[in-house]
Amino acid sequence: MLRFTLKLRGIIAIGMLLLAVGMFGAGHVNAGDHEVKIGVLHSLSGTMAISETSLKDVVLMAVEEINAAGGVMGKQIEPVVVDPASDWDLFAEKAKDLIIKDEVATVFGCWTSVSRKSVLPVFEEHNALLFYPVQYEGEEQSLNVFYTAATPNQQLVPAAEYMMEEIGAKKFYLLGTDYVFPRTANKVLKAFLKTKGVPDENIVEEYTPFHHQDYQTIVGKIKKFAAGGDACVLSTINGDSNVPFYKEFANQGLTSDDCPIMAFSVAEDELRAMDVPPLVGHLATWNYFQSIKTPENKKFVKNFKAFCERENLPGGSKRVTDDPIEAAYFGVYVWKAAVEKAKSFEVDKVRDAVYGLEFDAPGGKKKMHANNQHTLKPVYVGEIMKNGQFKIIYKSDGLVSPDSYSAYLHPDGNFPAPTGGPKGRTTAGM
Amino acid sequence: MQRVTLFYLIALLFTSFSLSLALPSSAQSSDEFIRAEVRNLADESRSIRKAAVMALAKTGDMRVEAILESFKLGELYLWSDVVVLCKETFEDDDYNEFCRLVDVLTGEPMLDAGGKRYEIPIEELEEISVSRAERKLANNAKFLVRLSSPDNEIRMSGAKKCGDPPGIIESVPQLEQMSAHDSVKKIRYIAKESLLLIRLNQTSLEKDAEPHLAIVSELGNMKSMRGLPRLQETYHELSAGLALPEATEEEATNTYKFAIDQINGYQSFVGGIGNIFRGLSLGSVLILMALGLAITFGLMGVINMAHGELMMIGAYATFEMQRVFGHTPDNPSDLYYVAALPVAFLTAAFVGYLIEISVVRHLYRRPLESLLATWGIGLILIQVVRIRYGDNIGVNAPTWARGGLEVMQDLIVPYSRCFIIVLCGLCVLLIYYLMNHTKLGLRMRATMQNRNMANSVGVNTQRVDRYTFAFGSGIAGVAGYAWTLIGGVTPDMGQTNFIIDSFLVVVTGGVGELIGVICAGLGIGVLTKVIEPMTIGPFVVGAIWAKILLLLIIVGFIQFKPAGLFSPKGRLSDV
Amino acid sequence: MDQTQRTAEYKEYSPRESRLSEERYLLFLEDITAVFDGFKALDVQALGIEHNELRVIIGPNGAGKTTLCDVVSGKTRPTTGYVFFDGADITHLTEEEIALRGIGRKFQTPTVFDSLTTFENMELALPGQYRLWSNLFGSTTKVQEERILEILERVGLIDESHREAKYLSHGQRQWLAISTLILSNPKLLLVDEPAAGLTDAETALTAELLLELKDDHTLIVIEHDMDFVRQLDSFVTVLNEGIIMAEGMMREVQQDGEVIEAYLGR
Amino acid sequence: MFKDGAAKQLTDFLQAVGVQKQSTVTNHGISFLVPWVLFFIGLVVIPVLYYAGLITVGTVNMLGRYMAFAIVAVGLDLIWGYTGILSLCQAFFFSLGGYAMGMYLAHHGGPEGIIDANGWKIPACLYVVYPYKVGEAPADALVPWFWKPFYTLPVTTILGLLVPGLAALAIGFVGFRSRVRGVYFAILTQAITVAGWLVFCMNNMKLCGTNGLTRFDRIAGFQLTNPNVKVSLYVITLLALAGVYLLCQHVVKSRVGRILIAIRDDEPTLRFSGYKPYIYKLFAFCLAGMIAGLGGMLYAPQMGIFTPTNMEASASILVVVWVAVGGRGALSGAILGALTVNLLYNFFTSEKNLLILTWKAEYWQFVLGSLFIGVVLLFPGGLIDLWRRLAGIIRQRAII
Repeated sequence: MLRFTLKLRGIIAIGMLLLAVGMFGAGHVNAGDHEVKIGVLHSLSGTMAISETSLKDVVLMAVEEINAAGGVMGKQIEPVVVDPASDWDLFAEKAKDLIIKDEVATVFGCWTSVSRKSVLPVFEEHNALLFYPVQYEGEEQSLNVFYTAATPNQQLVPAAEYMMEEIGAKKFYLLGTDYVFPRTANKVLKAFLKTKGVPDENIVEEYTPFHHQDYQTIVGKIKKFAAGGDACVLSTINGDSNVPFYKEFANQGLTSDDCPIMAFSVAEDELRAMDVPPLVGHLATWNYFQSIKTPENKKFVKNFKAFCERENLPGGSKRVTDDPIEAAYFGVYVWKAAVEKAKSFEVDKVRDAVYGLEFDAPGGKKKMHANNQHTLKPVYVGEIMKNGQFKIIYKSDGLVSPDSYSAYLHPDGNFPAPTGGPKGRTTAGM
Repeated sequence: MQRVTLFYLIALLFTSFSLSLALPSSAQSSDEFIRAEVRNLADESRSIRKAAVMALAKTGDMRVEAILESFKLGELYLWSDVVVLCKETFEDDDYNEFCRLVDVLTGEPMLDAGGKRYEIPIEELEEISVSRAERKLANNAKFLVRLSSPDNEIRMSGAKKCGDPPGIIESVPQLEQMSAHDSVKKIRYIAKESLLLIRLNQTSLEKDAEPHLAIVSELGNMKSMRGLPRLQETYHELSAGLALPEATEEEATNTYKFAIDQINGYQSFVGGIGNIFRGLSLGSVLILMALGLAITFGLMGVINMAHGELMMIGAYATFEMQRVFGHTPDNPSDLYYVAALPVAFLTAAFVGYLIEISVVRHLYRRPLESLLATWGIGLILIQVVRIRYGDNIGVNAPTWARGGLEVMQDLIVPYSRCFIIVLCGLCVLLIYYLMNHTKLGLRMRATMQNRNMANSVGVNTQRVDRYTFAFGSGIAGVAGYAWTLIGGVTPDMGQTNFIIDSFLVVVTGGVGELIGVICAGLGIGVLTKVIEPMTIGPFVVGAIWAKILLLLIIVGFIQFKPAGLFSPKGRLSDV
Repeated sequence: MDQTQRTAEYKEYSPRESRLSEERYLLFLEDITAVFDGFKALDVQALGIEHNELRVIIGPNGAGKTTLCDVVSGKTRPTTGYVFFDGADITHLTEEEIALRGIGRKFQTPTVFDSLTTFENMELALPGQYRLWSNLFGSTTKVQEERILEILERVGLIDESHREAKYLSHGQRQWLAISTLILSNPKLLLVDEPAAGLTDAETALTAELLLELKDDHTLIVIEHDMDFVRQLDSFVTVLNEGIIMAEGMMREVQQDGEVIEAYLGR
Repeated sequence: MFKDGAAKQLTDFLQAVGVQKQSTVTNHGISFLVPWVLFFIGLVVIPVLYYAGLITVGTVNMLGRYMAFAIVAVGLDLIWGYTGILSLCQAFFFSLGGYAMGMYLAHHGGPEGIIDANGWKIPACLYVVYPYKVGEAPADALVPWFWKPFYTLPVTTILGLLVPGLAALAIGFVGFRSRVRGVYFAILTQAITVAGWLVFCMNNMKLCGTNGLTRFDRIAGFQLTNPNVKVSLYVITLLALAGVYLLCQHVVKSRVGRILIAIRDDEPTLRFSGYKPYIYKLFAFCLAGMIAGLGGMLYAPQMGIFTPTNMEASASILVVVWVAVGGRGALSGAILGALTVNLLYNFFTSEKNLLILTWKAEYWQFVLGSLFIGVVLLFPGGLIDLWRRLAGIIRQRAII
């Protein structure tokens, strides 16, 4: 292998060069009249792949379903999949590529707040549309984004309410990974708890770095905190830190009886990566659970499993659905419905059509807000069961209306005006 | 909230009533009695339902706990006037949902005359709706039942929950009995603690100061951690000024203060020991991570950026064994974890061997370039694993690694952590033995110190290199195997969690020195865990600052000892 | 014998006792010991090198010759004792400070900068341009260049002046190392085994060069090769196991029974 | 072994075809041409292509960002390629520069925000994660003192160079004085990078946490979304790159360059010749740090966001990778490497149809991984070395 002659190496080098040049030359083929392109902007590698890959899968499934049913306004959808590799800068770059080079009609993507913040200027500059499928911290309102998942008042506040009234919790340990969602979430939670008369000394706030793996000290603290009873943990721990946290929690002899954990970032998909038995009895709040017993949902779950198996995706038929997966899935249908309502792929027309749109999602009927960018959704509290599913133990009465700016952080009701949109933009890209 | 308390009071009334009714039958706790009471759970009258809950609780029959739990979770249904249990449903192709009925008491499937399971459309079942107050009551009743469990764990949790505020007063007689006669010391302690806590609630400081303060001192003597928040609460009220006679107030303040100090003193003592243990545990994890690297990098001078990926392979090998052995939470087969140790070692060693013969062997004289190539290898390994397994896989700990041992009051040492400490010790011994007492070790050392010389005295250095690299990789695999007990498994775990830490440990310890790795690993571990819980004024250090401070300490340390804790004696890897 | 007498004389002139030594000795070592892991590599009570002297230090392997050089040039810190150079205590100075005071050194294995050409190696040795700023903007003057070429001519490296040093032969590297040393024009030259690996003719040329340097430099030459030492015909210090065993002219020392035993007894 | 063998093969081959010794010199000549050819393409061809409508402004912008990376790579090449000091904190310096510029841009960006008690506008990105306490009115929050110097562009530019320079001075001073070398220095710098990253990630440090600096709007009064501004930024970056290249070229060609190489080859010997190596190391390190800071400053306005991910430990390793792929010890190699690796990264992270097979976006790690391995094993001199050889072969063919 090492005894390459110079000539051979030269040939290899020239070959590589030609290949590279050839590939760069191979441009993007423009969509024909019978096709419409959409962008799929989810990390398929890097640290966020653990969560985002499933969203890409479900978007592709929705596309396949729609195409099989005749497409959107007679056009077949052609998804353009890119991998921003959990690299926030690359997110913006890929968004630009999708909008400018591929001329996609809309984009489905992003998970972390920072990735959304990274692409936001791009979407606003080119007046393109993003469907964002993950619960987030709010405090944002861009006319170029539709948020199909929960705002703080659709997840955090009901959960805290549940803990106080049903579980009888009086002491709250707010534990999170140090980034913007947990920080804002805890701010909202604290404001809420204070209005409910929880004294300061009964609220502890603590953060860990990303990928933190050693929760010995923190669990020790929680144990002390919870010793007198009536305590609970409100956890916004993200991603791979959950596994060591729950393991340590159980190993130090704490159970959901002693101190239940209410998680905001643990869904069925994350539970696949966990050693479930010690988690049984802990809680999570979402707007959707796989265990929702409606025929539509059962069909959705079954289809998703079948899709994963057919496409030879890792996990195959053992895959599960969860809240972001549902939100990503119905996002595609919302877009389709809006296009059909507007009878146009044009962003401004589609946007107007989305407002107030009612639609059937796997988890039941939902509705887009009439004048902000969010979705009206039901709230569920689930208890973790041994099989990695959630048993729904609380359901809100009807749909909860979304606040894009939390009323607890803006008691004066002074919200900034929405950003982006068609107005005052000289370079409308589409 | 107020309404809940009201319900609770009503429930109490009924309890005392049903207590007298239930007592004679509870001795036999006949199935008929339980079945009758279970039927009452579905009664239309709220009061009868509540009475039934408490009656069931008093039976002390262990099967009742599951019934109450099902009742609480709404898994009980009424079907042709029989209360049945339906835990799971299934559906046919048209999404019609069916329920497989289970007998409430036995948990056996219910069979019809033909011996076939009842599979009833869900519409035919009448759900027994449970109000919030009833759920709470059932929950409390559940803990009462637990008090009679033969299982120590369950009995203990019951004893504990009975004492949690506001306390389950019905449990007092049983707790008294337990605190005196239970066979397990820990349970006697907890029962007594719960008892005291309940009594503390019942006796008010204003009216019965003397017995109240006696309880307080007793809690102090017991160093009760659960009592501490309650004591502190009252103490704060005291210092804020309670309407008490002066003499009582002074005595109360003193008693409270003494008890609180007693508990706090003990807690900080235990906390100190706990921190040391946590430090040792973190240190042993770090050592395990770094051991493989100490060989491939420390001895061989290869800047092995794929080290973390070799650990990841060890972890995935463990997962694969779990799959092969069919280990699931419902069907735990602990054997898989035993088998996974050699498999993890061999898999990682084999991958290491392949890396050596394909890439690394060309790079022994170009250590910095090995950084680049092994980084590339790491990327490829990550993606291969991701495509094959995906990101979300869970390794379930074997049953013996769950939970922990309470070595002292309020100090639990998790079994998994102990296992890792032991495993780490064994690995160190193995390496020490291999390096210093075997022919292979001699050859390894000779090759690493002077390749040409070793070659000329007949050592096949190429083969030695391969084995050494494979061995180092295998140790990395073992580290990944151990990691599955305490952490998560993802394809890029190496890059995000391990690689920087392991290099820090090896470099701080001194390249090429086993003892250095051990000292550095333990030092970093203990230091982190001592710094993390510290408070400076109002500022709590916490996990993030602990990490930052530790990095700065290491930076300062490298200043002070530029070649690490134990600087290499030879001319090793001066890259 | 001679040794005790010389030592007594040193004592009298110890720099800490008398300012006279400044005039007489360029370098003076006093009570120097160097201990490595409990092993005493060097134990010199007193050793003085006079101005414009060529001192040869000989001794069997492990006698501490190189350690002596290391101590003088600052590579090794002595465990105890003092080093005086040119009237000042240099014991605790760093290598570069010592070098700046005028002690140049050639190592046992010739150290040259592999990726630089012969000429560039020489350029770096030019004295008096150690400041960053002057190196950033200054360039080699005509005079300096001529001086470099002259020396290269003398040692026969002129044809190799634009070759990278890594392509030079062992002998050529030795020469280059000596050339850089000569060019840097230090007050004291520490020359560690200049003749190692050289042919007889080259050895002779080396001896000639060193003797020539003696006119306006002070030199300490460490050598193994007895023929070479004889060619230098200078005052010799014999080290054995870190201790000065004998001192005197080569012919005298050769007669010393102890020295013969130390060399041949092994 | 391999490298020398290859060199020998090369000489043998060249001699066999009758090329004389001087050929090495001419080969050098070609490698010196590379940057100027690239510079010409960058300065003339790319803008022409853009104004002719053949490439989009997005492409120009992308190239501009990669040029900013190339600037960092040149800096690293100076300290690693020439001086032999592996620094794993270039990304940290890059981010310091980027944060400086980002703060300036954030001051002047975003939607109209809250005005604080002192009349300063709180930047939108800071406001979102501002750690004001619950119950506190948002307007009670103040713009932190360390944000204030970054209000004007000239001060920002100076600080953007100065801060990383001073950071490098501090790190270098402690590191080089105590003679921390080789891999120890690499680990030391990496530890500092990780510590810095953790600090910048903390949401309560008023540095905008993991979300980073966002909502950029205009620079020196010009709208960042304006295509002409984008092209101008690109040209400025290109000129900065050329300037940095010339500066480093001067350093490398001066006697300092020789001293740096001497440090790489044999630091102790240099010390015995009377030089104080740590001064030179410090100089090179600070220069590299400031160059990285410059790269960061140029990167931020073209990217539109600046987050702490830019200073993750792996980001520093990536810079090393660029230099190694391009060719260590050749300034033009560093540029080539940075551009190539980033273009490949960009290209392969999109799904596309290549002739018959479908390229999946997530396969990019295979390409990059193999590239790194391939470069090390087959072309240890990096791409620039490969180019030289290719040029040599082509010329010999011409001669024959």
